[in-house]
Amino acid sequence: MNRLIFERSRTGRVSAQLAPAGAVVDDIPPALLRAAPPPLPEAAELDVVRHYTRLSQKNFSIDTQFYPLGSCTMKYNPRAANALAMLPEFLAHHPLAPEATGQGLLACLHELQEILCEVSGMAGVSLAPMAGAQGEFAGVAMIRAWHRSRGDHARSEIIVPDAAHGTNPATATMCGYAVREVPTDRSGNVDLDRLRAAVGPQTAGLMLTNPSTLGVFEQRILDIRDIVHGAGGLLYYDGANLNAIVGKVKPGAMGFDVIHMNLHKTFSTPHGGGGPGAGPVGVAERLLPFLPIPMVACEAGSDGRGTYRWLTEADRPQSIGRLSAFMGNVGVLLRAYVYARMLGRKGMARVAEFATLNANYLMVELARAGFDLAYPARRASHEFIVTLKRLKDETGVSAMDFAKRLLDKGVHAPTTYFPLLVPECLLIEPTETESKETLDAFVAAMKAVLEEARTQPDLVKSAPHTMPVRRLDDVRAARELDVVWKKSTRT
Amino acid sequence: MNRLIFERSRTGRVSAQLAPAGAVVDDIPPALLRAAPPPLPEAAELDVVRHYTRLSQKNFSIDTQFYPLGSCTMKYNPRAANALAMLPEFLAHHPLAPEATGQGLLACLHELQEILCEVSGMAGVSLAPMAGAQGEFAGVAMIRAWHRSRGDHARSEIIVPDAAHGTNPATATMCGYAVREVPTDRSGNVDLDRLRAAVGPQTAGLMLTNPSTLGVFEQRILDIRDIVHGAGGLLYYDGANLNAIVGKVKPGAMGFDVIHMNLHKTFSTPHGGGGPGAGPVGVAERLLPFLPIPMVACEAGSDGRGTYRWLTEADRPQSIGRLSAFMGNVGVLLRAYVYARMLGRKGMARVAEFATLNANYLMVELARAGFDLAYPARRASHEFIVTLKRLKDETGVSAMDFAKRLLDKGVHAPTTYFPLLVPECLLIEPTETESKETLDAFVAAMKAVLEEARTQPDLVKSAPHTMPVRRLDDVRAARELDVVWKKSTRT
Amino acid sequence: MLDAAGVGGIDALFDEIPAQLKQVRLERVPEALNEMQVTRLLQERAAQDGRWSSFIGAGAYEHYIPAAVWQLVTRGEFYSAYTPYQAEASQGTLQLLYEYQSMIAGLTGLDAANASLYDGASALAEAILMAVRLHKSSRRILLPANLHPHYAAVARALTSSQGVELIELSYDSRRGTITPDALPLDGAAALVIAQPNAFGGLEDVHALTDRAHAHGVLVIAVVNPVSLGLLNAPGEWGTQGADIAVGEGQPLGVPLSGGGPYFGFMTCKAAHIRQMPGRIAGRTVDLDGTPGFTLTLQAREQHIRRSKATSNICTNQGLAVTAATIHMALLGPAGLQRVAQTCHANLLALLERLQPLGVRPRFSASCFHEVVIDVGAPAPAVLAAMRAQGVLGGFDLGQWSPELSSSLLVCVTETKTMADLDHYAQALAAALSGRSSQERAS
Amino acid sequence: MLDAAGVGGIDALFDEIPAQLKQVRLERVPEALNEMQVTRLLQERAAQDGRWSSFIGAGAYEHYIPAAVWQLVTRGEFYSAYTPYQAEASQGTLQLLYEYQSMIAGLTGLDAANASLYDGASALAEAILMAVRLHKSSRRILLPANLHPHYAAVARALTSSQGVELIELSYDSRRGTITPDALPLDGAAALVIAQPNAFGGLEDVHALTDRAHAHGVLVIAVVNPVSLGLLNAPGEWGTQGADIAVGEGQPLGVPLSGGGPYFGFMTCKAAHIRQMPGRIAGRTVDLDGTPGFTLTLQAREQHIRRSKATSNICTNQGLAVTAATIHMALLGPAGLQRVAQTCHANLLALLERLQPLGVRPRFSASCFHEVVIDVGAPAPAVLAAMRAQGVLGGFDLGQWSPELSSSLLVCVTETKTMADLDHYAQALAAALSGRSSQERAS
Ligand SMILES: Cc1ncc(COP(=O)(O)O)c(C=O)c1O
Ligand SMILES: Cc1ncc(COP(=O)(O)O)c(C=O)c1O
Repeated sequence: MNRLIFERSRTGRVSAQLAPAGAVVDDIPPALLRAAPPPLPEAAELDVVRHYTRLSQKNFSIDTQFYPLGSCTMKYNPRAANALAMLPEFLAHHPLAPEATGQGLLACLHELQEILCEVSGMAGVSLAPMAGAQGEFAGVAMIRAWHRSRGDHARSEIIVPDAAHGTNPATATMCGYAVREVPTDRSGNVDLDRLRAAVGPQTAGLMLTNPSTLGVFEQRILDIRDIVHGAGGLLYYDGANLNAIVGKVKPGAMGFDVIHMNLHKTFSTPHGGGGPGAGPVGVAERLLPFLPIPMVACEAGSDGRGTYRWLTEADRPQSIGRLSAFMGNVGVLLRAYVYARMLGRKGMARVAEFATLNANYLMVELARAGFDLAYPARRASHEFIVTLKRLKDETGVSAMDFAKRLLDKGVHAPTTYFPLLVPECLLIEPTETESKETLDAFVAAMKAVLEEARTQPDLVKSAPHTMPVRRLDDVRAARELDVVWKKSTRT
Repeated sequence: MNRLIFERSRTGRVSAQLAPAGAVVDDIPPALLRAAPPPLPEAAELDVVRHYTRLSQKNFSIDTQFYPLGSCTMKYNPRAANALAMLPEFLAHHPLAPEATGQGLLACLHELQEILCEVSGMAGVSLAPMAGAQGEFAGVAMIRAWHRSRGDHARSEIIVPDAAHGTNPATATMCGYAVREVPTDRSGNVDLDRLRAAVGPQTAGLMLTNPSTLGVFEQRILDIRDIVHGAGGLLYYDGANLNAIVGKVKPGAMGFDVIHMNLHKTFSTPHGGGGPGAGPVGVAERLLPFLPIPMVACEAGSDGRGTYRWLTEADRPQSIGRLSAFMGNVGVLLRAYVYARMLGRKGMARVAEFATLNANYLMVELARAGFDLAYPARRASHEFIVTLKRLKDETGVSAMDFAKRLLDKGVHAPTTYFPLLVPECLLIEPTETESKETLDAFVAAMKAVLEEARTQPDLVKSAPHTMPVRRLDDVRAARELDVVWKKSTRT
Repeated sequence: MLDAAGVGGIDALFDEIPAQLKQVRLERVPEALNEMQVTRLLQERAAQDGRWSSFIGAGAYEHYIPAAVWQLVTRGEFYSAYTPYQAEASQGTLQLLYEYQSMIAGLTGLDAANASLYDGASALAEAILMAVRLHKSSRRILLPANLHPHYAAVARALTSSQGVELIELSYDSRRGTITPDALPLDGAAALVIAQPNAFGGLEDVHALTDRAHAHGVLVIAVVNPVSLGLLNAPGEWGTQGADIAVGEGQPLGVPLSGGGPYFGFMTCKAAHIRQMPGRIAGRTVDLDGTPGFTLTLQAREQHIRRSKATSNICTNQGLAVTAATIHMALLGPAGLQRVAQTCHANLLALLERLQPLGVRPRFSASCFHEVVIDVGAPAPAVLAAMRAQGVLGGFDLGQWSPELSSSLLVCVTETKTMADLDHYAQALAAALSGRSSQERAS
Repeated sequence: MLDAAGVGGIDALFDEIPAQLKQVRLERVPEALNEMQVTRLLQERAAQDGRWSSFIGAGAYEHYIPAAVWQLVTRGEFYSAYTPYQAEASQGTLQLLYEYQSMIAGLTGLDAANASLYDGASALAEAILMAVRLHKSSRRILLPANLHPHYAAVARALTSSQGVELIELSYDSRRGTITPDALPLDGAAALVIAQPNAFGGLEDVHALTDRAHAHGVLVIAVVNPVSLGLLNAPGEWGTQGADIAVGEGQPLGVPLSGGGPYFGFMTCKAAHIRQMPGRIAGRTVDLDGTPGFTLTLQAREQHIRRSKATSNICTNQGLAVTAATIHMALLGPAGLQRVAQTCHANLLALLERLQPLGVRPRFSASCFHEVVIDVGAPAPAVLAAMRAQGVLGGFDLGQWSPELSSSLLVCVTETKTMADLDHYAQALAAALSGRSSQERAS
């Protein structure tokens, strides 16, 4: 562990050049003033720069490693997108500044709305949600609002497949729904009989991602649509996997009524060590009035050019409302806009093609190298699942052990233990920005660990060995909670 | 070794988003067109970003390590200076654009000229030289021009102390002078008797840095001045160590006629892994006409405000001329300007005070830890010398070995084997931006290596052990020259 | 690769997709631009928006951000990393998060913090849901009417499906603050206190907190983190301190950027941590006993607890938190204090310049760096006239409430020089005398 | 620390300095600004200088630089490292330099490269000194009159003290190029050939090179690296190729930045490497036989050879080289080719637009991306009128030579759109018809 910035702190040390001179404050009631300065670290600029530069070097990242984290779409984040979203005028633009001073910015956002409408095949898009999960919230809240607007108060359940991402059931709960799970059949599709049995007048909707988190395309999607719509429910599309089909198939065409899109996945905005993302929602015609605000409208101006303005409560009285104080994650939206403009019409389909090609190539190569596929009879979408159940049974080496050992080989581990229904699973998503050489190197690393698991299982079980720390004790972390540094106990 | 970018190259791979479409060229004589595309690597943007990000992580740097490289002044480079020198308008400014479109930039340069005049105590400054060595060239060329302007063609020698930096004698040669070396006395000062014996009608001048590269202040500087001036020579100040005295003593007051200033040292512009720097020259009154062009002049404009313009040959017919196609390293000059403005009048002296304090503290602590000082009776300036001669004799561990082992301790090595006259020397310059904790950690590292040298000398002699490579074979590098990758021999 | 993947062509990769779905046209997506072209486009749009001397605050604040902050934040290792699920390969992000939690907990005077929520408004909504979980028997929340209306709107949107009842507390029309007496505390789960409130005014947080606690009501503090350089921390409010503190993290090193990405912070008393939503980094040890960091208490989160999670949040605002952490480390206690003091002093200096114009604060409570002024004329016209002089003169409060239609909410931070304040006063004077608009017409 | 250092106060640290020297006043140094203040100052100055549609080249060229380049270059590990003297702790910089040398050698078609010189002009001066060292018996150098005059001036300033004789070769007044016949080659050490020359024109490099070699004269090529995406490499000139190639590296990813920092590149035939000035990175192996990089042939350099060194250069232009390396890696062969083609095509497209105005190239030789046009009126007035329309219309060649006082040197790179070219043509048309200046006066 690098020392904490607090442990580098020395009383009275300041980055002298940074702060203004300060002033005496004597007009505020003393009872409201803090007695002692806030307990922040005291450090010089060099200390801070060195500390965080060195900390950063302890991270794996796309810019330094292959990062085939399934469902997370760790593809290259174009540097131009960052540079352009950080143009000084955009950075200085206040969210409540008059619209006349933000026409350039609003034009970008409006065009992004249009682009997202087009690729999703929906009738309207709101950019407001700040991540996928908030997009899900907005989507399910719109489903709820729609049922209610029709006087249908009986619908109390949201159906989710057992392969679903955790945000789906969590979102349903936040929207006041009970969650009903439907299982997956042996080929990786939703079990249609069980789905038929599950729907009814209590069904508000179904949340689905297609291709699913099992890395396969839900082949009977039109049957699913018919079943759910037939029962009076709506169809929600979790767009986390949109990159697998962008430019190839539109969720709108599959019959979905609502969709969220993770721009930090399909549109390649950076994950930033945990965020920010953006989760715009798109809807079919009938849900348009409920879209969250603000949205951007383009109106013909007096000079013939478009004038852009925010749409708020007043314009959209049926909206499910506001999800953030201002306008979602504008800077992320700008990055996505730049990315979309650089891809262009043809590039969109290339994303899906190369992502799918890379995944299928890798799947075949890994199968050839002796790995068990969860769905060997299926085409991979942009990702696929390897199950290490047999290896675990034979050697005791778990998917977790295997993942940790991959870190030692200089690649980030795939997603482990998700989806929950596949035992000892590795969900592998190479993304379209990685080259064949990188994929081949990954196959070699996977093979090497497989060999080690068979010949020196303890080496793998005690991995990683070359990281800044060895395997961390998660149980202790939760039991002896230490989430905030305290001066008294730790200096 | 990371693979070379050429080894990552794959035929036909491009960063698709980067280049324009291209065009057919049919109006240039085919004989002048290249037959095959240039042999650059073919890589995607991700490949390039990942490659150079990872390469960068293999460097020691101020932002990651303590870097006490004597004579090099590896102090913190304020990030604001970088950000402001890279403001888009400055970056886009063409050097031959009309002066009216560059008044903001020229104002900064003009003020920098003024600031450098003031801190050096000289009558005029030209910002043209692009590094210290070019500043030296300009300085000695001015000395030569001055003698010639007076019809004195007999002066054929430049005197340099044996402690001088290699650029001093090399510069004298480039200016057509023979070099005469004078020795250092036992206390680290120039040997005055030998200097008296060396000067004569053949003496064009003396090049000196004060404090010298031995880390001590040349106490009898006024005697030196009298001897050299008495013989008709001029006095050149190598400003590499100006940070030791900035705001405390002015070279002009010491009697120097010419000075160069390494802005990449005293004014904290980044070293960039080898440059760029900037080496402005300042001169006393009598050398003013000879300053290199371009310089910036400020003339009262019609509106009362100053108007800035470049001075060229036409304005300065006696100038030694042009040293670069345009205006030296403007971006570096801007960084230095920002730094100078943030330091301000009072901050200048603080640089010298803290740099000197840090050096003296470290010197005393290392002496206490058992290290031999080259000049134990002297006050350290901003740097000082430890000699490992005794250790070498006792254990066989050389200064080079010692330096390599320090790398393993996470600190960059001090300058080794310079100045040449001190055997097994380590020239240590902590700089003013490092904290006491960092200095103490360095003392601990030095002690640890000393202990290792005594108890496990082979460990030290075979160091480093934790770098990306072990000790490199310099002899082979020079004997079996491999300075350019060739496809045929290396794929 | 196609060969190796066992397909004859790219199309075969999509052969499991029903053919009738594959008719895709993307007419509304423009043709590709190369990087140079898109750069030119965006630069032109940015230039079109221009730069202004802005005095708008209202929940998002212009502060000076040291150059080092974003140069570090955009290092690839921070910028392009994922959520630190593989802890051993993410110690950089994890240690930073732990440091962030420590700083923000220290700043708010509370015991525990999460690693961020989406923004200040959604953080308040999450705090309300958390309070309801903690209280168990009541779902009634008291929201002051002088809370930022967007915060109230977000709280409504995010909590309404769960049967939470939001009760509005009116404010004193003279002071602009909430009066501690006569609050409908009985049977409430939590009282929300905004300090400063949406008018920039300072509430009597001690009395409010103590009253609430006397009725068994939890206190949720909504605070501006920069103001905490000067004002006392929620953990010090009243005798026991607030129970949960939330707020908008943007003022801590995050650019205005048209409204986001910002981040919401949340801190709480130690006892409440298991009801906190969002990610939390914790310190632990590795197999050798070496300290290290990992995400902890994940059993609260959606990827483990699914429909029973404390929230559905997954991706948070990590990179903005990275900026805030570095920003706070650079400023340090003295720096944050001096920024807060300067903001306040600059606000007073502006008010002094407005006095000769007869323009005064609308409310009598002390302010931090934002104040409501009454310009005695319709705000939109006044603001438009000031804009013609390059000044964004404040936020038109008529947008929030008709009775404030001649009121501006004006914010002054440390970024403003005395010359800027003079310019503001001149622009306002001209706007009020109608001169400026005449000049424009001529 | 003062105690530990054994002094009573700061002043004691300076007690070896003669007292009479220590009276220091720094009146002309302004008081300190904090970072926010200096940022404001520089932003205002930058804004004052503005942005222009510039068609000035003349040795420094506007090209699009991918955003990735400088985001990587300014990483602290590159930005704040020193010259890689401790090779084991500098493998990042050293490998990059080795890659740079390989790229630039490949681009120029020669065998060896150094790790940079200060700029193109000083690189030419160093090449001249190198040629003189190589030739041994002659110190006479042939410099074409259509070489950039600043290059000639720098060559003069840097080589004159060493008795180098620079002979000017006139150019053909119709073609603007050097005629291979009748060059005073006898007894010369080297012939300098600029391709393109300072008028943007293309020389008959093959004939020139072969003639020189036939007389035992070395050939020094001065080339624009971007043009080498299209033109043949110096190593391919004539039957044997040029001996040394130098040039301005700026067009390879380095911003114009008012004139610097740029970098000079130098490549040469293998046989000449030991006379090359500047640093050179080489590949070698470590104790285990693992490949690695180190500075090599240091015995040529001042820190070892001192007064006998090949040059006094020490600090070079490392960071600019870092940018160029990443830039070249991003562009790749196809990218560089396409940039060069687009530059050339854009120049032709501009010339086409100028034909209707009666404005034509002054010289008949083919051009790369720069051309001399005759505007039939005093250049300064024409340029001033164009500037009033936001266009920097080119470089006034009257500054270089009186007979070119109605000539502009106009450069068009890939950064210009067809709309930009239209705008140029309109601005020039207006300037020539005098309309624009009248408009300004009204
Ligand atoms: C399938 C799926 N759905 C939803 C989400 C939630 O998106 P976010 O993290 O942006 O909230 C994720 C992201 O991890 C996901 O993979
Ligand atoms: C004492 C001394 N003189 C001169 C120089 C040369 O300066 P530069 O490297 O900027 O050419 C140096 C730099 O290393 C130095 O330390």
